[in-house]
Amino acid sequence: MEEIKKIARELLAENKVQVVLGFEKGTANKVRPAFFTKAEDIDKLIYNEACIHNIALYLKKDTCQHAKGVAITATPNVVRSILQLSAENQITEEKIHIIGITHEGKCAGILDFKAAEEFSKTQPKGLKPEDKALIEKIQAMSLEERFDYWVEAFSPCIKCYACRASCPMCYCGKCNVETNNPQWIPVASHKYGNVEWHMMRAMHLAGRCINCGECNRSCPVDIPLNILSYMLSDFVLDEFDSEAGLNSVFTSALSAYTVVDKENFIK
Amino acid sequence: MARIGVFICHCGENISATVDCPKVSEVAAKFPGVAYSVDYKYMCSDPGQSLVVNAIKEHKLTGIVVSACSPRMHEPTFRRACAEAGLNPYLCEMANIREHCSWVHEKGDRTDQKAIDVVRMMVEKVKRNNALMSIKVPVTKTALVIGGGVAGIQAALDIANAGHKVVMVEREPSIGGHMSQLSETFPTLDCSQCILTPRMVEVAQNPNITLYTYAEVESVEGFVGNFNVKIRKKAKSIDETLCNGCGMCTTKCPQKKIPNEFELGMGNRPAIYVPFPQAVPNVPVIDRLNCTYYKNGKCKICEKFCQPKAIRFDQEDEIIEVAVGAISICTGFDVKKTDFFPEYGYGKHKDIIDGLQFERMASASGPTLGAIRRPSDGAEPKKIVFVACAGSRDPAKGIEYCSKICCMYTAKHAILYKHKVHDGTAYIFYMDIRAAGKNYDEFTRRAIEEDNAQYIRGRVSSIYERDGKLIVIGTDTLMNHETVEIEADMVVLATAGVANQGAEELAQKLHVSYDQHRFFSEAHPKLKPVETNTAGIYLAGACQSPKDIPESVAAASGVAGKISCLFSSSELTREPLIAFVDRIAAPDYSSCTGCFLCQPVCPYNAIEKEDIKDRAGNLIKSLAYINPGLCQGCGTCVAICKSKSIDIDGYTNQQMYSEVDALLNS
Amino acid sequence: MSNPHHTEDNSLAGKVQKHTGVKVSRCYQCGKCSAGCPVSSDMDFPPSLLIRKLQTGFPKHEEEVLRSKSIWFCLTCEMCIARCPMEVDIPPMIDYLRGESMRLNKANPAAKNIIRFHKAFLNSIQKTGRLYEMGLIVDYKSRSLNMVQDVVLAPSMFAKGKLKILPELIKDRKNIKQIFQKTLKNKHK
Amino acid sequence: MKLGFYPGCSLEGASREYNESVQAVAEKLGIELVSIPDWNCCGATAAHNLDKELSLSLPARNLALAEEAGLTELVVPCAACYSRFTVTQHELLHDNAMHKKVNEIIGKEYKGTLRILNVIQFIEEYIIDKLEDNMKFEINKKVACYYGCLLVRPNKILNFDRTEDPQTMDVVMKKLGADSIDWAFKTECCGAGFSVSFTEAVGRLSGKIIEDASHRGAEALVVACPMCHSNLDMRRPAMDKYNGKKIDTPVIYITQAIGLALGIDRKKLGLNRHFVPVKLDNFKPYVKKEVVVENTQIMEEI
Amino acid sequence: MSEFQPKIVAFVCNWCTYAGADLTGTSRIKYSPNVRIVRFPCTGRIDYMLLTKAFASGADGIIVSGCHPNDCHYTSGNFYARRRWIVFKKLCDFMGIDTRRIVFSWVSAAEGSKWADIVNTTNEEIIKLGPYDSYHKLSTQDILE
Repeated sequence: MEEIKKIARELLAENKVQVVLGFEKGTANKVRPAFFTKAEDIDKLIYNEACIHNIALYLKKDTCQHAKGVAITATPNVVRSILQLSAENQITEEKIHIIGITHEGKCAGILDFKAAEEFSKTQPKGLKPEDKALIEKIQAMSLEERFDYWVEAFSPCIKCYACRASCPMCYCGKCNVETNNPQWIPVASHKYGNVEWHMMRAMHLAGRCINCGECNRSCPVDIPLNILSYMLSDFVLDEFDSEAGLNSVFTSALSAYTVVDKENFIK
Repeated sequence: MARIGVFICHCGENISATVDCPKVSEVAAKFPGVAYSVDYKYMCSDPGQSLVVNAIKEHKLTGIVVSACSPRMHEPTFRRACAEAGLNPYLCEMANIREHCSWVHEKGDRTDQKAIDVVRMMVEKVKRNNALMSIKVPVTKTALVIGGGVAGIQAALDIANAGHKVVMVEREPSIGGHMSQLSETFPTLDCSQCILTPRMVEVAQNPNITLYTYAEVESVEGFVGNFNVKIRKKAKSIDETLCNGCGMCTTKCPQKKIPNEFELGMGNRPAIYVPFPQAVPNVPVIDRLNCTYYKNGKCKICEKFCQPKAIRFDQEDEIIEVAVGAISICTGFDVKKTDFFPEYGYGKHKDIIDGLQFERMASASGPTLGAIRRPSDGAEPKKIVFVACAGSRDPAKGIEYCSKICCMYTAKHAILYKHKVHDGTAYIFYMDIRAAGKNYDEFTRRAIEEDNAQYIRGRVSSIYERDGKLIVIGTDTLMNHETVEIEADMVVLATAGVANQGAEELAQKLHVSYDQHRFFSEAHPKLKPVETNTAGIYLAGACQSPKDIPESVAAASGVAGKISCLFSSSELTREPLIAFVDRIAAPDYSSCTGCFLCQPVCPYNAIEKEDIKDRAGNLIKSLAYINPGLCQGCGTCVAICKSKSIDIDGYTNQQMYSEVDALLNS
Repeated sequence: MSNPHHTEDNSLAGKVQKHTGVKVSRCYQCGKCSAGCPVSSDMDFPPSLLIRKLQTGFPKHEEEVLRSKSIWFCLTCEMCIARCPMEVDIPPMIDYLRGESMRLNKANPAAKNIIRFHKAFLNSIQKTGRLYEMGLIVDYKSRSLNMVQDVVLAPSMFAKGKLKILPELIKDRKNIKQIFQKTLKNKHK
Repeated sequence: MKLGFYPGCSLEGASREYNESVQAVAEKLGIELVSIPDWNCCGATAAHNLDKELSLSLPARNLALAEEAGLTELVVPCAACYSRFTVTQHELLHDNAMHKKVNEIIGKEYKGTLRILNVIQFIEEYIIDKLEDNMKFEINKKVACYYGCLLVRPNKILNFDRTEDPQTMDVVMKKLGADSIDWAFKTECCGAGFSVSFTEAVGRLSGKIIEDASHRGAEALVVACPMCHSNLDMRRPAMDKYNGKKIDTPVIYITQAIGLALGIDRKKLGLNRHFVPVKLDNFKPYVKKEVVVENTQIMEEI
Repeated sequence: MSEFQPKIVAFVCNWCTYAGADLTGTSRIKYSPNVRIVRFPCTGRIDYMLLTKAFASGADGIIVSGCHPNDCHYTSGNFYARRRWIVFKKLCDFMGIDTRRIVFSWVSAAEGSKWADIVNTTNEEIIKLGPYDSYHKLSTQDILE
């Protein structure tokens, strides 16, 4: 912990970065993401098991965008998000100073992108067992049951878009759901609108999602959204040997092809 | 408010016999936004077109739907009519109720309903069409000719003589192609090299032609009028500007026993060599795989004897970039070797040769100086068997098509044989004699009547060697299908003509299509025989399908004509149906997020990066930008874009969405 | 796939195609099969000519095919199909034609011996489950009334231990009988 | 090592020397061949000529019995039986209706799980590697390998070696130290199907084969088919009549050749049963080639 | 009409399948009139959102068709499309959307009879499956429900 603080303090003091992105103590024994702009504030910087949020999201916020250098306390999920954002030309290496934190909570020092790639590959990942079980349960259902399951699962959705707001990959300035000419996705949160919205989001994240599970955590009505994109990531890995969050230069399964892609379903 | 005109064509009875046109017109008149609806017997006829023009003017139409045949048929016609009436031609859509409706369905309510639906769909689409201006692009008046065989030579000379620049690329050290290997040519029996060599020299001397031999096309980018081509000029290990072609190096080279490619392995050459005496340019190359110096680091005898000091052992491949406006593919063909016939010994018998080897043997400049000799022992064959269709018309083991040239060259071989071996007999096993062409049939009759060629109608089942003879077992189907056994001294297989090596890769570099046999595909089998599907890229000669010399030359002149037309003006007009990235007001400038996931999917590298900067020059945002000159309008980027920042004219999101919406909510 | 515009083909060629999938129209009469066929010189019509006769579909030609020696002389050595450029599978076609020829009582007299031999062979198997060579030769010779032929061979074969006097019997002969009943007998009633 | 075995009628009768040599070689090399219990005749050309369903049912019964006996690989030395078996397996696995029908006819369940090996495949997979350690002699003779029809055709179904100028037997013979010649009649039909019923044709077809082999200096013909063997061996008078001369080149089974190289007693290999006497002798003692040590090391590293 | 006549939408590329369907017409090969063709420049342009849109608007079946691999007029649009379909189909399957109702095919400009076959077999298949009520109901239900 002290090591993280030391690095952060030095970076600010030497003006290598203007912002350090991390966590501070929140109310009611909770933690919250925070921007630190002064070296003396770093005392407030914390990291513990409660700091699970994917703060890579904030790299696209104005405070970070306008800074010349940004440091970020980065758990494996955050590192993967950073790499994917870089692969999609959203951030550049010169600006980002990654203070790596392993899945065991240990400081891994400052990681350049190359080191981050290595870090990302070696850190464990994967879904919680209950999520895996749910995927298997759904796959075992009949077609009708699956359909009903999802219509039902989506029905409490109030289209608050917390899933979108919490997702580092949902950085579009103008989301598809706000495109109204034509109105691709119905605005209202009725069953149909909900299905279409979540389906579109899953397709947009296919091959890009790093499976941090933030969407699920942020959902006020507990829709198991993350398993949609997890299932697709898994599929994309199997099918095209492509995985998001491992590479800082261009990768996207859907912007690529091989001549031998499977074709057994095409007449 | 849209004012759409709907024009229902009867197409004589082609449509009206199945579809109730007046009813469709009546229903269409009630569609929202339709200001005028009419049906007429022949909409594409002069009066029909006048009807359209007048209706546009009279009813102040803002868009029209012509419900008739396929847009692939008459879209240009009705776009012109719009333009004539003062309406932007891109405010016209066609509803296909002939090919997709009246011709494929039975008369009835469901067919009428389909016609109505299709019209409604297009009405909804055309309401959202944008007025577009066609795109003008400049034309670079230089042509690239790939391949220096007879087709390439002809195309290059014709284009150059029309006053345009030509860049010719040839893979081998000399131009000339297969024709330079031939002995005499049918049906006149004039010497191949005698008629070709002057033209080869002409290519070398024409000031409009730049010749790169021992070179290959590395990559091609761009589009019609504006191609950027990278050419890899392989290292010849010779300074071409200094070499005077004295040939001393080739005579002194200690490596003498390298199988000569030009002689198809029937002769040898040194490691530094000119492929054949009449080569253009007359500059040798060093075959680095076989050269003693490159193998062992010692020798350099050629360098010692080279008076002008032209040998360059350290020469490297050179990449040359040229800008051209049009490309002619003239890469020719290849012949199948004799080794793929199991029943003819898998190529293990030396005295079974292919047609091209016979050409070299019969050529006065060939390995036997024109004498017909058995490769195994050098004896003169007294009985020779020619097997036509060896691999052609053979779906089981060879290729299914007819190689076209074999009937004629086999007749020629029989004649040449008889001219050289007076007491010999030539047998020809054949299935059909395909001799359609000027003086062609007469030529085969000459082989039979004057030169005593024994034509036997049947295929050869097997050939085996016994006591130095080749036992050929075939049938005579004109003689009760009896078995015929000939003890021959030599067998010539008229092996199939196939696509050239590397044709596939070249096609992929050029983005042109090829058929299942790897021959390049023409844009239309009848009406666009020398064009490819890619504008500005043309085909001539046997790279398209097996062709004889006159056909190859005719096609090459055709290409030259096409390219000269293209070069006749300094700019050309293109359809404006291309993709674009949206632009909105600051501070966003565009809904594009600059993720550039669209960039790799563009087959034309048309998606570029555009930096939006403030006045101080600071970068605000990087956006995708689609180069209108490069975009060909496939729209793959549109579907890949998550934020729907890219759209494509002619098939915009709004248009397609409305079409689907309209079609089904009937 | 069959062309919906065509009505059912009742010619012999049509039947061949229906029962064996062999399309005689694919043959372009190159004669390679006849050239390679080891017994074409024994045939009245070499294989390619046989196909030609099927191609014309004239009753006269079809009759010639069914009564031909050719279909019985085929050794099923498969050389024809191994070399046919158009992959016209002649052996199954000939199998079918033999069946038709027998069914219609048109088998060529010259084929008598061959058919007899086959029948004697099957007879042997039907009774014992295996081939009983001694029995076969006796049976065949009595059927063909050609007692002299091969009489020379039998004693020396016997001497070399190649002929057994008693047949070998398999246990489940009922099963074999059943198989014959469900196939051959069923059809030739 | 246990392998399924189908001898077939010929190997129990007129071609018992083939069986004897297969068994002798297998025994010598420690391979156990288990016969299909209560096997029946495959139906051969006769069934095939007269009735399609019969021609599939007879082999299918054997295959089903082999499966019942728990066998997974079946060695079928007789090329004719091998051909019938392979064709049956192919047809039934590609034609569901026929498969059902045949199962019904034979009253057994044939699944199609067996792997059928002809004698050459058997040699390639189970014998060739053991030769080096067990060979006593080199067959230092000029031989012509004769494949006939049934081993190589129809190639699409059998998918074994190339149809014209096959090589597998030649490879085995070369391994035995023989000079296997290149000749013209490797896959021509010998006419065995007419051995009894149309002997004149046999004289011509087999006559050409034996003549070409002897003309090219072959001291023996090597075969892997009992039909070809009995035909080429027993019908010599008809061939000599056709050729107008007496040719006494013997015909041996490939397993007999292997047996000779392994030093097995000639009688045990059934060589005494041939009509044309097999005079081949004076074989060169086999000396195992020293393996270069460096190579072994490299091999081990790999 | 007593018998169920499905609504089928076909999303096709301009260069191969649209031209192929033209050839079906020129060859006068008959097929079911239940299909409505929407023309795109290339299969690469076909947005998966249009597929769900089509179902929502009442389609019972969808055909998506373009050039065979390596035949794309734009060289590679169909390859990207194919990959997108692979993923989209997986998602649909997982979400219980009936992918038996989405038929993907390659129909070249020369395959007029194949086009008729594709339409007819799809039509028969969809008749067997019946109307796509579960999705239609979803899209037409009362917003306030």
